[in-house]
Amino acid sequence: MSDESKKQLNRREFFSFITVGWVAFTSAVAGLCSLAFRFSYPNVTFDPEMDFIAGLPRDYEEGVDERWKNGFGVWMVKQEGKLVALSNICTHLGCVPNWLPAELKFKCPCHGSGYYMNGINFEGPAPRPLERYKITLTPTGKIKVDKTKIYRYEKGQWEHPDSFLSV
Amino acid sequence: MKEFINYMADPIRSFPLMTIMYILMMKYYRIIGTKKFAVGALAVLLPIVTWFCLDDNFRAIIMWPDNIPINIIIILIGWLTWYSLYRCAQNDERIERGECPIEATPENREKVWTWPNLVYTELMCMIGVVVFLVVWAIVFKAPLEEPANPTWAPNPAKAPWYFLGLQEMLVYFDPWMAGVVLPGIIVVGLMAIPYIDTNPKGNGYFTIKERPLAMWMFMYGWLVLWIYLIIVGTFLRGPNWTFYGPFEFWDFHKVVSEYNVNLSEFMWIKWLNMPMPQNIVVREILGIILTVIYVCVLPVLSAKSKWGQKIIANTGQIRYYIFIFLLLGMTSLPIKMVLRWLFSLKYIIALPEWELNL
Amino acid sequence: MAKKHEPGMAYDMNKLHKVFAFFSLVLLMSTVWVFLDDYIRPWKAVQIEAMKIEKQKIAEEIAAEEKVISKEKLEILEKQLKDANQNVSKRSKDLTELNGKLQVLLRDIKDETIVNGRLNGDVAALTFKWEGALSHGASYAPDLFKKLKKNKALFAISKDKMKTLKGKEKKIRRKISDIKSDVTKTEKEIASILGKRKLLQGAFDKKKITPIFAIRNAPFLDFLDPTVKIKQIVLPNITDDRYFQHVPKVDRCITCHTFIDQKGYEDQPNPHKTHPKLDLMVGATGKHPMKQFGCTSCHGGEGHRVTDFNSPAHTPASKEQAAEWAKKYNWHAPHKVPIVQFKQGMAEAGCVKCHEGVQYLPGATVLNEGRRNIEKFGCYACHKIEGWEHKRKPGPSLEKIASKVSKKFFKNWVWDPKAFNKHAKMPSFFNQMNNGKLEHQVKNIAEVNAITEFVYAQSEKYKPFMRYTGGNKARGKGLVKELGCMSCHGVADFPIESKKVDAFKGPFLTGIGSKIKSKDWMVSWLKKPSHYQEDTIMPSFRLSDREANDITAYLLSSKNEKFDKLNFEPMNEKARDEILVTYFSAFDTIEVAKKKLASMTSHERTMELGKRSVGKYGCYSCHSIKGFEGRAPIGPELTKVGSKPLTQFGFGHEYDVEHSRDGWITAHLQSPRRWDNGTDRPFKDLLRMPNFDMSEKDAKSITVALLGQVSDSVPLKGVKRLNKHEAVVAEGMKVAVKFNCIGCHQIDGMFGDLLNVYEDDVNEGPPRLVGQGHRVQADWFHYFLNNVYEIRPWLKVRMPSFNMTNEERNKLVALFQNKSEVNTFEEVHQVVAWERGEKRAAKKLFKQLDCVSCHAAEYTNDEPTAPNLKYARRRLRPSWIEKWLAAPDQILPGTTMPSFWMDGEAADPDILGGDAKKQIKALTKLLMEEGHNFYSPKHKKTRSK
Amino acid sequence: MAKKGVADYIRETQVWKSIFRHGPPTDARNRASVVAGNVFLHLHPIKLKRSGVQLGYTWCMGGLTFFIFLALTVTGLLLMFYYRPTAEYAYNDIIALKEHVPLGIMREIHRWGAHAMVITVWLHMFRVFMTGSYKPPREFNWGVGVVLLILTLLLSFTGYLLPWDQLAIWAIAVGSNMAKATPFMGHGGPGAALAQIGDFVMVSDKNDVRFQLLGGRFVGEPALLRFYILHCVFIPLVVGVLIAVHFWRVRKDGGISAPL
Repeated sequence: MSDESKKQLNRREFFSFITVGWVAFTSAVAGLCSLAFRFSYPNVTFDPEMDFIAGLPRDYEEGVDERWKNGFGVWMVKQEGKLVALSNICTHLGCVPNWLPAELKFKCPCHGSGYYMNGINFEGPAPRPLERYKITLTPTGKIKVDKTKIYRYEKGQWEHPDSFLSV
Repeated sequence: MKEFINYMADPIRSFPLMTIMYILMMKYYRIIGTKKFAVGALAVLLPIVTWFCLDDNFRAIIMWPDNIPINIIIILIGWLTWYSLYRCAQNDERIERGECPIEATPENREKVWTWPNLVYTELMCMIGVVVFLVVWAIVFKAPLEEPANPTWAPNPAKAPWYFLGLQEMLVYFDPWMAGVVLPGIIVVGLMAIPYIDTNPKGNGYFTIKERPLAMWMFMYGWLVLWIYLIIVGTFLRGPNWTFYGPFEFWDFHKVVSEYNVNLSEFMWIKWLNMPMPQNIVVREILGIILTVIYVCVLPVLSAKSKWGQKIIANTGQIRYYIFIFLLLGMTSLPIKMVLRWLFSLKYIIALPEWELNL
Repeated sequence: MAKKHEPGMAYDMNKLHKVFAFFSLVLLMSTVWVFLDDYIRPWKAVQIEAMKIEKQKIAEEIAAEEKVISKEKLEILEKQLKDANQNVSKRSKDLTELNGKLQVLLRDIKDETIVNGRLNGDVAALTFKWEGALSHGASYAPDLFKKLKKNKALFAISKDKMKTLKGKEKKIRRKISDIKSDVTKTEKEIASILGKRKLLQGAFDKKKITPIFAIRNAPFLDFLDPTVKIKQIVLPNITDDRYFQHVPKVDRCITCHTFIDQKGYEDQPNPHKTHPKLDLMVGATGKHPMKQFGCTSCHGGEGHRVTDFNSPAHTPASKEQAAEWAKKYNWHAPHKVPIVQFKQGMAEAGCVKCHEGVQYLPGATVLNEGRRNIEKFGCYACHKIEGWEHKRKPGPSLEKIASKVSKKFFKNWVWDPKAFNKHAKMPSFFNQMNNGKLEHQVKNIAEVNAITEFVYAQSEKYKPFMRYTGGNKARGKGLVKELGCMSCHGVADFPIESKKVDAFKGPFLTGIGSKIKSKDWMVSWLKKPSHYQEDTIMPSFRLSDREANDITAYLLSSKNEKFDKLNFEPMNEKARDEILVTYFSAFDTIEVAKKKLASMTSHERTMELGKRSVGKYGCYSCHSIKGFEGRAPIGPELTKVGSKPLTQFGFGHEYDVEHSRDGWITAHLQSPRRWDNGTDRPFKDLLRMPNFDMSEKDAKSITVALLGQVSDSVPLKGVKRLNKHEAVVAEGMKVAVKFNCIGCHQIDGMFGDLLNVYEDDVNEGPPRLVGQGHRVQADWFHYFLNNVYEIRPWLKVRMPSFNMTNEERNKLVALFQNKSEVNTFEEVHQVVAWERGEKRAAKKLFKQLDCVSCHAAEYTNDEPTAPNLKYARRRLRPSWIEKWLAAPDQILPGTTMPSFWMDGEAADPDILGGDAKKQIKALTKLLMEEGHNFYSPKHKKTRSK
Repeated sequence: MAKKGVADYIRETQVWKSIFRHGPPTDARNRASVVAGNVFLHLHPIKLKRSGVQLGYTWCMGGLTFFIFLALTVTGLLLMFYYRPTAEYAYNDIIALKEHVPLGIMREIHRWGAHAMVITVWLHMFRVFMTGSYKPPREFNWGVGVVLLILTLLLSFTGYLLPWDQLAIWAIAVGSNMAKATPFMGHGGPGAALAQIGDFVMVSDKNDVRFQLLGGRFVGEPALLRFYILHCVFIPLVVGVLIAVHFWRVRKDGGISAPL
């Protein structure tokens, strides 16, 4: 073997080892960095619960039910054969409107936005209707409200089967 | 056999043993500092350690997660001490032959590029240490005991392992000595080393022959008075800070007979057969005199000796007295230990009235 | 050092690259390892297993549901749907037209909404402006008002228009839905049939392991939205003690115990099993729902830990289970863990910390048994336990003992009570495993002699007030069984019955003839126990002299001849003096001690040793002995024994005892002296806890009760707080337990041990008290407790007269009244307000139902077999009488009182229009009117005088 | 080699050139500029004696100590995401790291890293002594090293309390009881009794050095907070500064030691 070819062989060897080394090193460092990334997403949180069991459908009478308003921020509204879980956050600036049973409307104390019972805005500065939360039945027939999933009227999502319960 | 080892491990016996082994090691470092010796020692030690590890009690104590660093440090120090001796022996042989130390050969004096030589090796050391830490973390989980409870102390209540040498000293000294003065002497002494040790030789290379005093003193303090006491404090001290052999189960109810007497009590009651004087200074007069002799007279006397004169000639008076003072501070520990074991001596000066016990 | 390098280079770079490549690869591997190490957790496998189990269960349910679904009906419906759809499509033209109209209308509505909304806004804005202008007196206010009016008018028009449009929309929509009505109806029907299956199918699909599932739960990606995750319950009301602070408990047990709160998994192996007491614990509708009480509040253990099987401090119930767990889960004994779980079967210990102030908890069987045993063995007398201070001393008073038993009997009894009576409650102090040696025995004998002399010297004089005049043994035996003595005493001649009742309040009646030295004492005691001991709980059965004599004759005829023959060794004076010297020399030299001894006479020495021995063995803890009043009990306090650190339990050299709190306590109870094994202790330091010869079952139940005595403080929000009724009930129960009311009476389904003897006919046994507070008037009840009289003429078992204080009577009355949550009195109108014809109907009914055939007293001369109705007026509450008449069998199952108004049907359809309620009411009124205004016949006599 | 690869192309871009102002470090000029031109590398000299590179001579313990210090800083900062130094949360947060925080192994790395740092510092010192490297002109740097050693121990010691378990508070209780015995400054030490005028006690359990250390008479919540601040902010800052001094002096005193 000539000196030249020996040198070339060495060169090839050199490149392969250094490549393996640096690739492995880089990926290991990337791995260690992603370790830190993953570390910052906790597995368990102590946030308030985002879903709750809201009893049986027959527990609700026609109209607005405020029993979950303080604990979970949800109005249960039963109207025209549909039960919906309505968010109690005003779409204007996030205040909490009041339910005025006499006038059959939600009225926000901050800037006067008004919503019909079905959550559609009709007065004041509110730009869009109240949001609905996902509402489904558990296998045992109880209502489950999941606040992580939101349905918005203006996006046509109120037709979604999970946005209401037929009762 | 195990009982014999348990028996020998008691500091009363193992401390002198360690000291003797230390002296032998330093004296015959030329023999120890050879590869042959290392292989031989390893061949002997490995089966012994394996046999040790077969014992449940021994395994339980060495595998306790917070004790792992001490295992690591024992291994590292064993190896590095041998390695230093090996380098010293090599260099000293060369020096005897009139050659320069290995570190001073022209080849090693030659300058090399930092990139890639140093940078690359450093990188690999870092990778190595990361791997080491990660594997260590996976294999051994950090301990977590019961929640902190100020009303109930665990038994034994131990300081972190690196302070266990100090905690072990607490057996022999009052806290102000073991916890404050002696550590203070250690820190001051360490800082003072470069200023006391004016020997220009041995700068930048391994050697014992050219700086015997510095080596003998430092190595004794480091290996025997520091590391060895940590090992005792970690592995051999159990509930109630009672001694437990390496193969002994940590039985909470182990009772050890220990009754210690103050020097003043020895003097007045045993020797002079007199009642203890009311005046506390008079009561402790012997201890005070001895301490004064130890601290003040001994340095002066030693300065007059041949050995002292030689050092003074090399370094000067101030350095000498600082040196001798530090030396006395260091030797006070083994002296007190030996006195305790031989005579059950509690305190040389016992002035609990002033919180001053020595 | 001869290696040649490139100038300026220390290493061969090729080699370095290789080393670097190697190091980097190792680093990469360890990085992967870290991820996997973090990712692989045992609970994930458990959850996936749970998914499979649930999936299978749903599959079964789907199969079951499928069977229910009627295929034929479905087919018919589907056909109907098809037809309906065809019908609709036939009218598709109409539909299209209608839809077109609807679209136009919707456009108009939208248009009008805009107009309407703007006008609405304008009106609101103008109103605001105008009001402002008006109040500030601005000149342009009238203009604004005009404008406002105009807008308002427009707005009204717009609203009106809107209404019209909406009305139209509704009409069209109705038309459309009319056309589709058949379709929608059939679809709904089909959906209602298939609905459940559909839901189940959806649930089933969710349990499938799909690629999406794999990605969601993949390492590193599982932060997005994992389905396999730790589940936890946060309990703000129940805390973990962190010593510096209490922090809300967090239980994550449900991460693995997936179905613990769901029915239907009872047969699954752990951890997938349903909780065995779902209605009481865990279940959402029970008293302790999981979300509110978590798991470790009762079970103990580290609920927040889920790393592996060991971390929550699971504790095996037996050695076998420990071995099994070690094999299966690599289990090892928890170490350095704050709270270890209670073993299976010991979880009831967890009740104690929240349920304070009550001795018996409904539902906690083992705990109740343990507490009953604590009472039975009198543990509380020597060991202080908070909440037990009110209990009386478990042993009889020795203040007048000299008149009751002989010295010889006393000594032999103290030496070995079980030799006299194997049921003796008195435990054995002597001849035990740690003092069986001869040298100890000699000293023990001296002590027993000295105790006897001391106690007898302290004993007061007592003279029986009655003389025994001879009696009939057989009659006496009958009386002992009939009267109800066995609710407190076991009787040797009735072994089966004694065992059934398992009474412990009084001594077991055997060999009494060898025990009681005077017949006169016996007969006096039976006649009036409080004459001998004022505070005794032994009640008076209002025995006639003949009865008392008969029972005395019977009881004293029972002798223990073997015991009679025993002779007790006399005092060994040397041993006595030796013991005294050790006492005296505790703080003195032996010489001084001996001098002190020499200065005493022999009698003084005996008395001194007697007194010291009574103190040493703690006799005074259980028995009243003169001179020991107010001394602290001898044993260590047990109030917080469940939290005592394990290191503080002395296991001595007993290596076969399990190294746990409960292991120690159980072993200790069964053999309290065992810890002295293998030690060489001086006589005075030998363990003194006596041997109760406890069975393992008894010991274990007591262990459970004691384990519950923990120092954990549960926040007020978390503990069971007794409401005002419950608090009074708890207080009253103390009295009921003290006098052993519960030995005879079953109270609302609990207790009533004596009833076990009357299994064949419960009506012969002591009355069961169901809703007693509602049944009787409080004033009558109070009177009755003080002046017991016969109510039920057919009963042989006799309600005795208790030696109660007025306060105790009040507490008992209040107990029942609060248990039934009724008012103190129920008004009985002096003159019953009759409605028209009611009284006549009542009388007719009374006659027709032939009440007097049983309730004969004061009506006929027949022997009555039911309570006297004349006294019902003061005794019973009218509302209860009505309830009772309506359904006596429901209140007291098996009662002899017939149900005349079964299921609300009238007793006689012709009376009062056949209205059951009216009939009952009328009869009640009659009883009220005809009744005496006295509590009892005796009351009548005293009052009429 | 006329063909240009992608790598060559990248090397010619302005971006690349703006970052790396030198060519591949294969010749003397570039080897020098790579070290001198990099902020992280420039604490090294451009060339050093061969003995300074040899692991057999340096044991690399100083470098490892520094690297572990960096690793501890990173893991420590990450741990602060989940750890709250209060009596209420501290213990539970450590449990959280153990039980459910993703990659809670960070705590193990931090804890073992702390032990490893103590070990490497000691061994570094051991090596420096064995090679006599503290001798002139490096006397001062040895002194800085001793201070760093003490600070390392203090860092580890203060961190020991943070898990707030029995191991932690009793280790700190034992350790801080020594402060109680400081002559004249601790209430249990000799001379403390002298600092008293009438009933005005200047050194007692509520005003001595131990009290200052713990912020109370016992190891309690104030001590936890204090140790946390010391552990996370104060000592690391001082250590950082002293490390800079230490490195600077290594360079200024003639680089890694070698025979004169």
